[in-house]
Amino acid sequence: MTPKTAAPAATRTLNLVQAVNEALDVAMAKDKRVMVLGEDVGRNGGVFRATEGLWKKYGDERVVDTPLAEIGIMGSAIGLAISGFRPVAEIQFDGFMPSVFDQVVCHLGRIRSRSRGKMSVPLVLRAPHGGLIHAPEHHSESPEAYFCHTPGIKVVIPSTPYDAKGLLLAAIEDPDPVVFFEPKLLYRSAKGEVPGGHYTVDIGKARLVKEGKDLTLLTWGAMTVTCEKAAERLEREDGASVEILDLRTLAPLDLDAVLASVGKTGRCVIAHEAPNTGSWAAELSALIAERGLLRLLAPVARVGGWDIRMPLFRLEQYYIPDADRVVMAARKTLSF
Amino acid sequence: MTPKTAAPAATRTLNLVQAVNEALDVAMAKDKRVMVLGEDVGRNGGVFRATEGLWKKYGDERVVDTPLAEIGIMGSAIGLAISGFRPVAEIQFDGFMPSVFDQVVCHLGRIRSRSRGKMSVPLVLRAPHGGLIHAPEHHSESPEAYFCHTPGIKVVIPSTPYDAKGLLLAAIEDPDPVVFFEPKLLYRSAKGEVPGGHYTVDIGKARLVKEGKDLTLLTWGAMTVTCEKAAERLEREDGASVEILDLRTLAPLDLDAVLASVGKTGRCVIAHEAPNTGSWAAELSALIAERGLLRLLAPVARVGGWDIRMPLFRLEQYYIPDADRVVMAARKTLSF
Amino acid sequence: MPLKTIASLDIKRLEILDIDGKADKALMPKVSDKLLLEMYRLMFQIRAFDERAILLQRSGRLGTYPMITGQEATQCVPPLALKPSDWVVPTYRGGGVYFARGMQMRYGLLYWAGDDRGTHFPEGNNDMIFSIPVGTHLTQVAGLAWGQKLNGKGGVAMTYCGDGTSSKGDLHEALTFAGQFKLPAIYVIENNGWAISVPRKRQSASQTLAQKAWGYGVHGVQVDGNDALAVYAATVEAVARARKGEGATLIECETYRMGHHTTADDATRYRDGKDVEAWRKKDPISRFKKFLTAKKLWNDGKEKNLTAETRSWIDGEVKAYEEFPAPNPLNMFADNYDKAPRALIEQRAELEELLKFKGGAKILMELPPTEGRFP
Amino acid sequence: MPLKTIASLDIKRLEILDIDGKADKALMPKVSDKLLLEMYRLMFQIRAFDERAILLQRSGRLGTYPMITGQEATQCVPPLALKPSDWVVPTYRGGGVYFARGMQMRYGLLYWAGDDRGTHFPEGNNDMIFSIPVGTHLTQVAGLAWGQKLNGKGGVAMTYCGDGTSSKGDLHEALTFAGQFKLPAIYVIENNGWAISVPRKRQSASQTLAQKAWGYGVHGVQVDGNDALAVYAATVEAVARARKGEGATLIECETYRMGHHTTADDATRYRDGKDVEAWRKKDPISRFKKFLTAKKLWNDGKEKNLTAETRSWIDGEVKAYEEFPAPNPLNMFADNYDKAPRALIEQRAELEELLKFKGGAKILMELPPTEGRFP
Ligand SMILES: Cc1ncc(C[n+]2csc(CCOP(=O)(O)OP(=O)(O)O)c2C)c(N)n1
Ligand SMILES: Cc1ncc(C[n+]2csc(CCOP(=O)(O)OP(=O)(O)O)c2C)c(N)n1
Ligand SMILES: [Mg+2]
Ligand SMILES: [Mg+2]
Repeated sequence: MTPKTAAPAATRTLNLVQAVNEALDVAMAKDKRVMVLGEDVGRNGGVFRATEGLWKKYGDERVVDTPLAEIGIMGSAIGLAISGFRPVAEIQFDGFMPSVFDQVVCHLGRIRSRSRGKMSVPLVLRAPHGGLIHAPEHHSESPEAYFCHTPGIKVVIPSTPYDAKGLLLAAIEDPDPVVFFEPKLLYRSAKGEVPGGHYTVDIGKARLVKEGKDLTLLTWGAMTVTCEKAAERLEREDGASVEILDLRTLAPLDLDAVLASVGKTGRCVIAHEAPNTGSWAAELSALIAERGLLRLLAPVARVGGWDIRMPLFRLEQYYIPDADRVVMAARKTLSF
Repeated sequence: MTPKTAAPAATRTLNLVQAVNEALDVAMAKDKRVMVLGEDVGRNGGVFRATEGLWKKYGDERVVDTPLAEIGIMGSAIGLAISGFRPVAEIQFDGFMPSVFDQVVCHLGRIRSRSRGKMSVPLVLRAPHGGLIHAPEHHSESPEAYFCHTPGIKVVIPSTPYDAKGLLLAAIEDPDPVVFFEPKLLYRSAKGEVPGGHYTVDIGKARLVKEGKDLTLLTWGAMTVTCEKAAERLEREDGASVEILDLRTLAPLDLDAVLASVGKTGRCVIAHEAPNTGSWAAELSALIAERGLLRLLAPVARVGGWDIRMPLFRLEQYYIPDADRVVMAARKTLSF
Repeated sequence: MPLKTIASLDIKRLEILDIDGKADKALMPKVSDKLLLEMYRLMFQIRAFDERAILLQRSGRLGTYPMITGQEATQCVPPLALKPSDWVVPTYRGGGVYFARGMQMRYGLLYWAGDDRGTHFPEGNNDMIFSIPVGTHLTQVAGLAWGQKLNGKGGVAMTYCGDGTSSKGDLHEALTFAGQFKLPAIYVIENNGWAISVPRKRQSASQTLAQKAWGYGVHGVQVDGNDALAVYAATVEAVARARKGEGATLIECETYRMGHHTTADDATRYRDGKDVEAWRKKDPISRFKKFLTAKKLWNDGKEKNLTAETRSWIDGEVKAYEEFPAPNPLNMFADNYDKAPRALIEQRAELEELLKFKGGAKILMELPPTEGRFP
Repeated sequence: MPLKTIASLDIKRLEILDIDGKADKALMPKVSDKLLLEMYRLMFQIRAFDERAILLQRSGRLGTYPMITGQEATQCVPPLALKPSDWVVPTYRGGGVYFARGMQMRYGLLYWAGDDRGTHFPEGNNDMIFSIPVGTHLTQVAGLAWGQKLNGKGGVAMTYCGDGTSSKGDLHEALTFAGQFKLPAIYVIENNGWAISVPRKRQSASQTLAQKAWGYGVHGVQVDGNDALAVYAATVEAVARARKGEGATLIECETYRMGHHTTADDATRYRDGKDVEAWRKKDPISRFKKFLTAKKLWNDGKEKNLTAETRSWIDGEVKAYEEFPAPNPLNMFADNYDKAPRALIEQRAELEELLKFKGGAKILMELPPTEGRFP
């Protein structure tokens, strides 16, 4: 969690979307090759205001409102990255990412090896992530598993303003493509101290949210906050000592941190928002049991979305796991 | 494995692509609503000859050579299915399926619930699957994990001519969308007895390839044949008694069969062709350990493709697991 | 460099009613007084409905809502050229289209309140809920039109997409199929000048959107989308072409989004009030009212009655909407498959367990009855 | 119905050289004798190379191979209007394009033998390997052209796609970007009449493919793709337009696929030999040879020398190709990331273990040295 490059003194309290915005600003000021492109990212500053002010500051050429064409956004960003630019492409909502899967699966992570190292694709694909903001269908999705199964790309998802800024700067400077998810529920609700200026948070390192001895809650994105609520209850009501690990980077996975924590507690609940079957939680559950079978005191439990289309928002709180569901699963795991 | 509807006496030896072709023929003869559409499926009979003869027999209206546009194929098939037809859409190679993910993830499995049961999408999406035929990049992919993580659709992959015909007929008659993978390595190499006329094999039921006591090989597609070779060696050289389960249907999973087999043997190796991380094998490994932890005598082992772009075909046999790799993993598991 | 011309095309624009409500006799389509009055009623009522919906949203009684203000002609008129058995697939900005198809607007409100039960269309109508990922319905509608063609009963399929959406590859593949298979399809591009904050001229360098049709062997035409008569005439012609088996039509309706993109948007961030004012002069409703008044089909008395009628109709719809009981959470498991697989049966039981954990054993009794088929 | 015309579009077709090799003086582009001879050499040699490649495939010494026979003018000529620093992205049917860009053909053979080391272009060239999923490169090339524009050095990006591929939505989104941002891009649609077994007329109902350009504010033109001079003139004009910042061009080159789709295909299953014969009369090479001969630039002696030269060149390339040692299996792990993550380090070790399991401990010594960067 300590910045790679020492952070200037001046730290302020920012929310997550402000931290994202500041990271983009710092990156663009530092490196002329950095561009922002997507739908409504320019004059409008993005539908969540993540790119607010950048168009005024850096102009039409570096902050580009594109036509409404995601394949065009993704493909041209790949071409720009190959040309030596550092495009940060935004897909307006997680639910519209499937339209770029073709570019992502067939090309994004393959171009370096296909070109035998002659080409690289140093771009960032930003998108909001997850539910619970009372949005329409396709605006509350968690498609990370599709990306994590795809070789050659990195998948990052911060849950604090500090990590959002540091990881986005690291992603923009990363020589390989990074899919950067932003938990939209936390855009405004997550506030925290954020240093001004430039600093990075290492991609590939999980964040130990809190230490504990009896149970590991493994999570990412907005679910991290849900797990904090659940842990607080479990400690109060059950006297359990709960450790929380926020993966921050899904791929490449910080397997050492995961195995160390579960090796210590022997019990693990994985909480996430995606349809549970075939999710990234499946890979985690599999790895934990494959690599630490003898240290498991209870089966790993997965708490995720149901294997159905997420209902419209009146019922979304019954689809996405809440603290109650995490607590229920934790109790079963603790009493196994 | 017994046909739901008694099969006529006349059985012949067919290879897998002939079985697929016969299933399409039987379905089209039986039900006027069945249509075949895709690239080169008409006059040319499909690049693998899976639709050979159908265009002559059923004509332009029911066997349609489409423009080269996969979104158009997938989307119009959805519209046709909603209209009451039974489209069987072909995507020419597994590696071109990402271009239809948008339709698959956003719509295919959601329309029934989105319309609150008023609409259904009874279509079959056929595609060849897997590698080892010395084809160019994107012609040897195993994208099943992307589909298995997507709610509302079924995913089927036969490994014998008998199952290919019976499962394809079941898929065409299924009231919900079915993604039907055909192991292209087995198109001609897999031969077997196939009854003439109409019969179905239940979707959602695994096939017990052979019984065994010491180890379960869990697999699907062309890898089933690889597992048979490996099992034969393990029994001869190691005196191990190996059980092989061919899933046949990946989603919905035949969890009872999986847990029964691994519950009995206590040891399991899962063999498949896809990049291993985040694969369907991860879901299986997770489920086995989550539901049968106390019956496991060794960690579940996954043998899959490496987490990289599959190299061009000179090296594909080192990318896709062969019998040696399965044997190596099995020995570690047996001696754990 | 000089070379020989091998193909030529003129893109035509249809305008019938000028902004003073004068109709060009030569272009006037056949339309009964009754239908003219119906056009006016639909446009008038949906605008009033929109205004109420916005108030509901502002007062926290409705979720994010996409208003159609200014686009009433483009939305309410084309459905009048269709039969219930013809397919219609609007966009999320489709309140006027569904209204013209006879939908009870309480369901529209329910949908935008985040309730799946809001997806509810009149029995016997071939209506479909819009696709939120814009453009993804366009190839599906090619399939619906294909189905109509194969059924051989002269049915057609009509759909809408916005000017922004016209940039999606989906339109290209849909029109490729529509042209190649001569499908009875009508694609209406509702060019309202904006894709959220992106103006039409930054969306595509094409002079018109209608001319895109030419690249697919599809008939293309641009109409004044604020002119109900022009929209009607163009639609009637397209529908006739489709029914006769002469293929698909792309109609670009040039209109203007008078409001924000949705209630969640603030258009003042990116557009100049002057443009909005300029377009207000071209308002489809006032223009049409002048036309009806000149024709002696309309007067202040009738306007007063319609206003009153409309208010009570809206009151009724809002009341009906707000009287819907909260949905049973277990509903979400219904109708995902014809037969729910084992995993869903387990998961639904898990949700029941959660509900009990939250509300105690008797909670399941207290919840409203479940709806839909399960397993 | 009568209405006013708001846009008039026409599509021109360029032909300069007739099938008897007579050139239309008025249309003749500026081109040096040296360049004319170079055009001929490239077309002549790539055809001979193709013939040899097919023989190699038939005798099991090469994998599936996509020949370009009949399309030599469309492939070999456009690159001659470009600089090495301009981007070029052909399709898998791009042997002639890469050859004209100066690629050593031994690498082309190596690629089609399934060896990743076949992806190898001349130093300093901005060449890119084609995309096997057709059309998926088109938006990437928009990005490459965008990069050229931002670099402000007058560079351009040229790419190819087939008539079949023109149906993919990718082209729509690529041209939307190319038109909207006035990108220095040249999109060549290589219309060879077939998409495997699907003839051009069943691919799209559009009269020409060139006219699709008008839907994007992109300049469009059709040329006789078997006429090297017309192809050259059209390309030079498009490149000039791009360098001047006047935007993108779509060039439809109408040619014909004389051979099977690939060596894995059997065209006799779906097409009539008569068409092939009709097109043989329009052969780009013999036509161009007549032209050169009339210009006294060519004669039988020169032809004889070129034939001999070509044979020994091909022999050399084939020999060089076949002398490549088998690749080290461990190569596949190189260059997947700038820094390989832990999982790949584990997996590579597992492959080493497998190799030892197969070949014994010393096998790793016996394998050829690994290539590429790892970790
Ligand atoms: C594929 C996709 N990308 C982005 C969005 C987000 N979005 C919703 S509406 C909209 C603008 C649509 O503009 P237009 O097509 O002109 O329709 P209008 O809103 O003007 O009716 C965008 C970008 C979406 N819904 N789907
Ligand atoms: C997206 C995608 N779909 C299908 C294929 C299979 N395929 C390979 S070549 C081809 C036909 C291409 O025709 P065209 O674009 O005209 O190019 P040509 O082969 O004639 O040069 C098809 C369908 C593919 N490679 N990619
Ligand atoms: Mg619009
Ligand atoms: Mg072609």
